[in-house]
Amino acid sequence: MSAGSYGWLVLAFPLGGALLIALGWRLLPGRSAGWIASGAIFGSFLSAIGALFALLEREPEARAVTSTWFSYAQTAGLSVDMGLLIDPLSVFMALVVSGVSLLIHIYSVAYMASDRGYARYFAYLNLFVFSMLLLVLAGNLILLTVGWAFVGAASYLLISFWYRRKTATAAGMKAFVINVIGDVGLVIATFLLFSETGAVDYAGVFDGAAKVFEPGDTTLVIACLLLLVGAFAKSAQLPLHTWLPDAMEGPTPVSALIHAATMVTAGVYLIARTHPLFELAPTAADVAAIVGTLTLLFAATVALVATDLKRIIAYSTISQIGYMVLGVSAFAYSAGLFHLMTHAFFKALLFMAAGSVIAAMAGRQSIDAMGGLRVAMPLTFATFTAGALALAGAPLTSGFFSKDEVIAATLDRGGLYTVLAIGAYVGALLTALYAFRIVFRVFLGEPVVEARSLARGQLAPSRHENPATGEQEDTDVGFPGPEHHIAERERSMAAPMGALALLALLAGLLGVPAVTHVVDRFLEPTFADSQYIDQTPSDGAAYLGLAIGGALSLVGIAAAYLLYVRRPALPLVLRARFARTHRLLSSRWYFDELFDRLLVRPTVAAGRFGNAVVERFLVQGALVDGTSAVVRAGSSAARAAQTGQVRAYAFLLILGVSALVLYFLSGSV
Amino acid sequence: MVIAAATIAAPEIDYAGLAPLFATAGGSIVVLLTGLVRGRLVQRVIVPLLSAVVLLAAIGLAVWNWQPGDAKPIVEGALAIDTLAFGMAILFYVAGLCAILLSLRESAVGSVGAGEYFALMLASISGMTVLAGAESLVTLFVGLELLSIPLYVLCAGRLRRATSLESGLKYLIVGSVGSATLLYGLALLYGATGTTDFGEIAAAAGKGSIATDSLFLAGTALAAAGLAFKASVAPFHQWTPDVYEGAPTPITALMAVATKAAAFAIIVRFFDQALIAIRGDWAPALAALALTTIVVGNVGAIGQSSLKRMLAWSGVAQAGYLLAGVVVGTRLGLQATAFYLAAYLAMNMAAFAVVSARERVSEHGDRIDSLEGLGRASPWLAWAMTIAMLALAGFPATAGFIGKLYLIDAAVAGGYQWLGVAIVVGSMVSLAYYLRVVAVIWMGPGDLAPAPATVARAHPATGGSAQADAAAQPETVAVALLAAAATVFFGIVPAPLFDAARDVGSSLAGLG
Amino acid sequence: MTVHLSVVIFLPLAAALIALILPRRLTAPLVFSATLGVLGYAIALIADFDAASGALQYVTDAAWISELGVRYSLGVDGLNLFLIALTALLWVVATFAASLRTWERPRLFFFHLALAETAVLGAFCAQDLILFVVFFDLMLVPFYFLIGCWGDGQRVYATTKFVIYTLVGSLLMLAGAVAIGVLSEAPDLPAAAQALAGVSAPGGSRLSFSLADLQARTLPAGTQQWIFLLFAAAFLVKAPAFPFHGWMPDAYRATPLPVLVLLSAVLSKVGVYGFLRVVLPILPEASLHFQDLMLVIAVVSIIYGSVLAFSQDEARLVVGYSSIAQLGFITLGIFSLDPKGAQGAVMQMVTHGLVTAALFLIIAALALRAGGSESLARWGGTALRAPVLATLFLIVALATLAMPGSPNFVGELLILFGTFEDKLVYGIVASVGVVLAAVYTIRLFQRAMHNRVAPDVESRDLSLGELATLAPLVAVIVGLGAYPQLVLKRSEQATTARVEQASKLAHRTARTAAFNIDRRW
Amino acid sequence: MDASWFVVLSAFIFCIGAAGVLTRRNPLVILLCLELMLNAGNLALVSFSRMHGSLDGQIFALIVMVVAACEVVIGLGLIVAMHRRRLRIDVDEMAQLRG
Repeated sequence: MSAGSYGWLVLAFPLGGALLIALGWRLLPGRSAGWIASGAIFGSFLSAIGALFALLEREPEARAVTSTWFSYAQTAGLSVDMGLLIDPLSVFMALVVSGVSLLIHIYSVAYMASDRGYARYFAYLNLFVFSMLLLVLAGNLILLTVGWAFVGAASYLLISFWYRRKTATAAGMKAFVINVIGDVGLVIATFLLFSETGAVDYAGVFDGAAKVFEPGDTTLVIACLLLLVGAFAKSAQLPLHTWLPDAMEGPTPVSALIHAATMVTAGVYLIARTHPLFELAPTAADVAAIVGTLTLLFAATVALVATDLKRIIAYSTISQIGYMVLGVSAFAYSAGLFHLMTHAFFKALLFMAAGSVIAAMAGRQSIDAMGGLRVAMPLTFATFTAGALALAGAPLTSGFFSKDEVIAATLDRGGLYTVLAIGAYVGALLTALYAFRIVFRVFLGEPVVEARSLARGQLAPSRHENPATGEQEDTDVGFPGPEHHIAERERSMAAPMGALALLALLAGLLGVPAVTHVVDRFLEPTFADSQYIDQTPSDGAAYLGLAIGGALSLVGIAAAYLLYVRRPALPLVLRARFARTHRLLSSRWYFDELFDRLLVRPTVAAGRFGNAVVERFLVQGALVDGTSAVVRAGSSAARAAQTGQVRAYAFLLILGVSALVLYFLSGSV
Repeated sequence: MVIAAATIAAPEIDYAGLAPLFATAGGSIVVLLTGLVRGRLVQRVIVPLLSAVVLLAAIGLAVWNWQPGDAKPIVEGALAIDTLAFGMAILFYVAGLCAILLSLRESAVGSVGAGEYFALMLASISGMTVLAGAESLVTLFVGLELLSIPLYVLCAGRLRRATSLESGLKYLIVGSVGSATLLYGLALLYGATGTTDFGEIAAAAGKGSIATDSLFLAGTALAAAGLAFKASVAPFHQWTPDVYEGAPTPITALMAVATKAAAFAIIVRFFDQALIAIRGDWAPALAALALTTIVVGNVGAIGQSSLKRMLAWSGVAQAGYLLAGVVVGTRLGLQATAFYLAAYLAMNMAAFAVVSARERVSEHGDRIDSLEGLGRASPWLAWAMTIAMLALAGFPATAGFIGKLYLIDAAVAGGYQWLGVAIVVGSMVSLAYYLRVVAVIWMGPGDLAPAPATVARAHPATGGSAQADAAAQPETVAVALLAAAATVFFGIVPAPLFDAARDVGSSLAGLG
Repeated sequence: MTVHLSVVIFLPLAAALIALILPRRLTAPLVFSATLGVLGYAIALIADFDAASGALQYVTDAAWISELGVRYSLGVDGLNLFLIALTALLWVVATFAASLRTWERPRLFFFHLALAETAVLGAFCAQDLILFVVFFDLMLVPFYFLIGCWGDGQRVYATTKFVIYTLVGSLLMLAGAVAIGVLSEAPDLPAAAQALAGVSAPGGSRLSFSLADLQARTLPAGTQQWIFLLFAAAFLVKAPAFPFHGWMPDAYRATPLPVLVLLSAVLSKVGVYGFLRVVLPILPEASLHFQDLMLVIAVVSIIYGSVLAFSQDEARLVVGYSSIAQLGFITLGIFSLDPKGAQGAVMQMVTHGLVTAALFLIIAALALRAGGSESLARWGGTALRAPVLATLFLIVALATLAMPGSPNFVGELLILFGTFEDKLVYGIVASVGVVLAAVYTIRLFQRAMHNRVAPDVESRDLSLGELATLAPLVAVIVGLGAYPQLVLKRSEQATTARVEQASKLAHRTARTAAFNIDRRW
Repeated sequence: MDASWFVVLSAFIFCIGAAGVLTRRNPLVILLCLELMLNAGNLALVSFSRMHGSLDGQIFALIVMVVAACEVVIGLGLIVAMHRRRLRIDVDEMAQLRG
């Protein structure tokens, strides 16, 4: 079977699964919906592997297969095909997406088991996977935009999955709107590219761009910046990141799948996919790199002080994506994508473990309320620590190799990028710090009530309140808490966590500098046209980078140990010492407030103004009432003249006569 | 002397051409005499029947005389027997028939006396016939007065009602002022040209010298005013609402339709035949009058509570539209005017028939409230009125729409685009009062002011069960339905009317 | 010369007339089957349509008012094909939805409903300017009664306002139409000669209003401009566009929902359709001259409509104002004077019709569940017990906000592409409208479906009847989303032909060989 | 002899009549004034016919006299009818119909 048909299969399975569950949701007993969904994903994972081998059979330079099904929209010079592009990059993404999704599906089968919206959940989840795969396999910018929007919609649905919660629906709204902003950027960019190159399919655009633009062309830069708007909105880069922490309102596996492992990395994929353009517009690439660095620093600082377990991880996700963006915009594509993959592993793992913890805490998410869970949930503890090590980039873990490869490559570019690389190192230090802040505060220390009762074997009593606002939960719809299950008791949760833990620790071995180049070599055909393809840092430089990175992470971990285990009082002292800084960080640099003031309130005010003033006074008042008033005035005048007095009539008559006579006589003289 | 006397040849008379006129004039005398016979049968049946027969005969004769092209006038060139005359005559006769049908249950008939009532009606109609055919100043004046004087009486026909008398006397006084003005104008024209014959006047006007003769122009102005008065063109319109409201409804209907048609017939003949040479002088003046009329009529009609009054005002507005057809002074304009007059007959007759049907059973008289809930009570009348109103407003699929289209077309083609737009704008304003009527019929009280739904709910018409009245006066309902049907029919299949209009257009050779 | 087109156009009216004399219980079924017949015909039309030719097909052409050169000429091309289909489909849906309720004076109600379909079909098919005007005005009559007799609230006020507003426009259009017919000169012989010819030929072929002839003739630019304004007034009021939408809120409040479906989904299209059918081909210079004015109106409508849409509390008005925004997009596409834009406009006309209709049906269903209230404040939490409704609503909502993958997206994409071509700034501003659309649509969806259950909401899933009305629409929406080419392929030829002249002019002035960013900004 | 004097005279009479119509409130007087206006027309006609030496004008004048008579008769009739109904014989009183 050809790579193309494998590609279609990859899409067909999750879509089929989604439809099957959506239509048959009444009939599906127990956990069957979950297993159907997982099966569908497994199918598409296998098809992805099939596509992989189908590609490997071919010559390296022939490893870009386009497969067109039908003509989607073809009119007035615009021609969009319903077509896929199967090349190493897309297959790589498809593998990561479907693989991680598979594990998370399996995890969810148990985790969501007691949720009211079980079938709905898996229908959405499959729909999401379909959209994500469509995004990565799409053969042209329009179809990419379609997938782009579909993942946005799916993410919206899953964020506001527990839609009886105000917080959840609000978060969904926020995420959706910001995503739409991204879509618009994408569309305009697509137009600019189309109007110049006359094509929307990748090959056509890239070839055309190479012909039309000389490097640094204004239009191209603008187009690339608009692409970045899309990328940043999806990948929660500054300043479009505010939706991601709120997105944690969704079920934890969703956070793991969509808001950590797959969707949020779409921006990275986009930049990598359109790298020929960015290489022609280095300015845009620099912008991306700078934003990436700023984001990774910003998010890391926030993660340092945040107390909501899931939000900390969310910020770390933002930060890690910053690394990826930095990598791909430093033209170290395979490094960036390698980090994308490893991040998918350990971040998904972290969220799974967090989900287990939150279940154990009966829905409480604040790490202040946690402690000493190590004894009660050993598996969760072990896996979480594995994830944290990878996140912190502790030597020999996956994060260690991937992240430091990115930084090394950045450093290698020199110039501006040296500065960025230093920033990235600082970020690495902070990462290690906050990663282990979680570990130490949640799992070590004095066991809290829940921990102890769990150790005695019973779950904590369920609290029907929204941890975010404390409002009473509407129990009609499921919500996080005792409805959910913990890893220690569910094999189908433990298994994927274990698997991911291994991956998180060992996946780095795929890309040990100078030893293994699996990822690089596989991705090479896609980036063969890049002028930076050979400019990988020398092994020495790479190892130096690794050393620095490893050292920093160890320092960070040590610091965390000092702060949160040895001297628990110290953080409070620091907080008191740097109160203003702490407030700045804990209120997330006031980004939400900023947008509220800048965008939301003005629009609402405009709406009120329109209703109260424009509608009433201009549209109704002036146009409608005004006209009718004029007419009415005329009629009352005409009728006032109609006095009923014969003599008045005769008078007017004679007046009219004399007027006529005068007119005619004036004609004569 | 004797020899001389012997040589005097008796004037040969074209009896055929005069036949319709003879029919109506003679008919009126016969009816008058028949009316002297006492007895319910005679009064209630024979007399109306007789007058109806007379009119039918007249129609037949007119059709028999139908002869497109510019026919030579008879009676020493005083009376035209062309299609314009006969076309209009047919309109008068049809209107007369409708009026007779509407009069069957009219109280005025009783108070005036059937014979007198119908005789006067026929007399007035023969006056119209003369007027429509007048090709000399004398016949013009005679026709006009023969038309008016019986109407003065008829308007006052409801002797028991002060308003009726009032309308009669008002009409008489203001009307006489109008005709006096006209007469003086005619006198001046005669003085300027030395002839009373339109043909010769046209010839005289053709000579450049006269175009600046103040005597001639003053005469034209005065005559124009007098004629405009009859056509109720603003600012000579003020008698219209009062007279229409006070007069017995059938008479109002006759005036609204036939008098207006007669007036426009003579206006067309006077301006487009006798004075076509100095069109440059009178066209702008008439255009201004048309504009004024459109504005005044439409705004005046808004918010009227009496239907007859509202129709009177709208009639003023319609006169403005019609005038546009005269202003352009083209054959197209003439055709458009003729067409619209025919359409106008149908639309207005339907409306007036419904009004008279309602005012007899509803305690609201001819007030708009009398139509409330008509949609449920008697759908036939409701539909007739609805069609009439929509047609007057110029909705498509009615003769009114095509008539307006024709007029606008004529105006634009004649270089009076702004007049075309004025017609359109007038129709917009007219929606306000026409739709109000429809709203009252179907949707309860038509107060355009916002009102809560509970108030707006429709309830059956007050005063007498409506089914009863629909059944009790079949002839009225018949008139309404036939007129409405004609309105719709000619709105969808206008070809016959267009042919007739083209024949009428062919009657004035002078037009380009 | 094909008769069947006329037969189909007048089929509903005929059925209704027959129904008037039949017993009451037969009325709805009879009219409904008539609409079904029309729908079947429309589908056959789509199947049989020859996409390759941009020419008129299934032409009917007979003299109607020979004096005025008005002809009864109908025809189908890519431009109106899908609008006819839309009309047919929505009338089936609306008639069915209406037959689920009981009306007082049902015969009259369905008579007007059917008359309306005949009029709308006629307006879409008319190939003679006057005939178009005739049907355009005729449409008002049934809706006047439908709102005034069977509406709620201030129905008389609302319907009078609606009709006067619209007729003011269309009467001006009538004047404009006559002016076009009279003043336009045939390419070869001048007007004077024509007038003479007309006089000499009593057949009265002095003028012609056939759109084809008019397109061939030429009008002096000055004349074109005032005529253009007359037409623009008519169509903008009909759409409605800001600030000519004064009738909209009242009319929307008063109209019974099954009728509102048609009013909002179909009637609004006739106006913008008129731009493509009449204005652009016949008044190209004027269209170019007023391009910026129209674009500004369009953009303002988009922004204004969107902003108001999300500050409304009445669900109807949310959709109402969103329609203002959507029609702004359509106008934008048309007056981008670019084939892409026009294509997008055609696409958007169809899809907006579909989603609006669906939205109103959903609102009807929701109001039923919220104790008759259509106020967002008193809605909420319906989703749980009504998953099917929730799903359909979601699909419709996403389509409404033109999410990529929905047919609306294809429309908006083409519109924006067309606009960007020469008028980038307008395009950018319009894109803001896209974002706002997401805001108000999601708001509507959430307020209805999510959050806590409102006190007097008792949530239950769609009844079979409701499903039967809603499902076909959603199916079509999804289908077009997957294969928009169905529409684009058939409409391309005709649409491009309509804008050809204007866009030639536009591009002669604006187009430069190489792309130049400064020109666009 | 020049006819213009007669014309001027007739014009004066016409204006006097008109003035009377406008100023007087008694319908009888108004009728007289109307007669005046009509007769002004007659005078003009006759003098013109003399001027042109054609008889048309005089014939016209005769007809007008008849017409005038009819009008007056009708007027008187109406006034009588009003008197019967005890209505004030005053044109300013008859203003029921207005607006």
